[in-house]
Amino acid sequence: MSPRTALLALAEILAWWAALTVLWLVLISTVDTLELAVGAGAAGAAAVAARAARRAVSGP
Amino acid sequence: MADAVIVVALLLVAGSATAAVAVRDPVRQALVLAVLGVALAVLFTVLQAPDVALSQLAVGSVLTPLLLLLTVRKVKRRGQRKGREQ
Amino acid sequence: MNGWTLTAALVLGGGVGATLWGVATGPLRRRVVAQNLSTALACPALLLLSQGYDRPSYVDLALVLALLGPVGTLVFARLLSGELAGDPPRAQGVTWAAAGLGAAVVLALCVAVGPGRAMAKLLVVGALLVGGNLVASRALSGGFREVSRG
Amino acid sequence: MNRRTRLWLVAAGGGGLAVLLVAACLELPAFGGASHPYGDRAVRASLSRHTANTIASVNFDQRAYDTLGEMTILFAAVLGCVVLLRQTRDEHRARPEPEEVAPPVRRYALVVLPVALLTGLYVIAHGQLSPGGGFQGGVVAATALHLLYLGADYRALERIRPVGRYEVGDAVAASAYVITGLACLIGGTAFLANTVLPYGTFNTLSSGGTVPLLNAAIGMEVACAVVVLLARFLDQAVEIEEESGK
Repeated sequence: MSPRTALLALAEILAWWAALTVLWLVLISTVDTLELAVGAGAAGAAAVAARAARRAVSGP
Repeated sequence: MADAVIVVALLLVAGSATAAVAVRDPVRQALVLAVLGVALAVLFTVLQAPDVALSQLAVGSVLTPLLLLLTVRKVKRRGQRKGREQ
Repeated sequence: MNGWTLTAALVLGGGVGATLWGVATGPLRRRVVAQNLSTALACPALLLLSQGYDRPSYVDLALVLALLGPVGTLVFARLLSGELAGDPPRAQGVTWAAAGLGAAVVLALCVAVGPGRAMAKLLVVGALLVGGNLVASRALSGGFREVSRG
Repeated sequence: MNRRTRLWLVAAGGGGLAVLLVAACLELPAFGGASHPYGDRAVRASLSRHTANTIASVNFDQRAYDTLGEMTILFAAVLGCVVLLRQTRDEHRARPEPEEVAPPVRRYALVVLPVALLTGLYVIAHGQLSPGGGFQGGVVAATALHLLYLGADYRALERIRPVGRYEVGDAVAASAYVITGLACLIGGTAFLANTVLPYGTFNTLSSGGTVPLLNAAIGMEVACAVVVLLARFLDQAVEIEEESGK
């Protein structure tokens, strides 16, 4: 994996992660530290899944 | 009058459940079953049981139709194969 | 009983009742459209009930239905593509009507709850609902090319 | 036994059942009354343990042992399914053909997949606070992965779904439930008794003692079980073919 593709992959995952973390903040009713940590973790997992799904459909 | 929405939900469940029994073809039955799932979820909601309604939505909207239609597809493929060989 | 639950009862009785009739009778192309509409109408009803009972956590039900309802229609569109290819469903009018009803309900609820996180959640549900049902309707009318298996 | 006798037998049995049901329904308490002996006690117990969603408290605290049984039923059902729907010696795998999907449908699947997965995780994590819990969230999360089959084709789904790992995950999650129960037995008073962990602040993610942990275990178990179950059904419907001539 060249640095360029690695950077692109990181950018794709980060973009999904940011969007999904915002979605988590919309879904929950009260914000506290633990809630943020769990949300960031769940959004990270979903972001990795989003990239894997995109690659599975349309190639790397 | 206060329970109008409960009566409507009960009637929907009774109607869709009867239709699910009356329809004979499994594919069409799966369609009616999907609507029955939604009606049941609404009934559970109006009876203030949202946890059960959520279970019903999760299972009834995708999982049950998918399992049924995959089974129908398998059975049909086997039938086609048998038909070709005879 | 307040205006919200009364409207929900009307949507359920009129809308979902009609789709029940559509799904139980007629040709296959009408039945799949009716199945899609049943989730498109039940989801606004659940939102109205959530507001009527004054229970914001009930919005989760509508959220799950807005996500999974169109996916359920995709199941039918995908696995019945062979049967539907010869006789594709045409239901632009009712689909857009249901989408309009969903959007109207979401907007009315947004006005009722006022700006805030709850309103953003309602808008997310509304976007998923309307977008999902339009895509599911598109999938029914020729979203999948007929293949022997796959 | 001829047809006529069988019909009479069914009519007699059905009639008897109907009479008993009607008799039982006449004795039921009226619909929507104000007296809820079980509900009042369940709510009191759940509030004393800082669990906002009483249903989660009933499922994972007051009657956690029942839930262990239900989880075992699902586990056994999926195990039986895996054994029954395996590829037998007279069957072979045909490569699934790619499917042509309309671009809007494919884009929808790719966007909704992570959103549905996140919603599933949200429902699992907030099981003790709002409606939902491990079972509902697990099913939603597992369904999310199958959007790849619906919006693309089976080969795309197979690329992101190593079934073996989900089988391991299923077993690990089931054991995690039992291990939590044993930890309660060792550190507290009884098997699955919610007395080990602090109950936390009411209506936050960490409230309810062991309820969130058991919820997470059930969520993982159900998600993995549904994925494995659907994998067996999809294999049979899409890939596995009987050898010709059999």
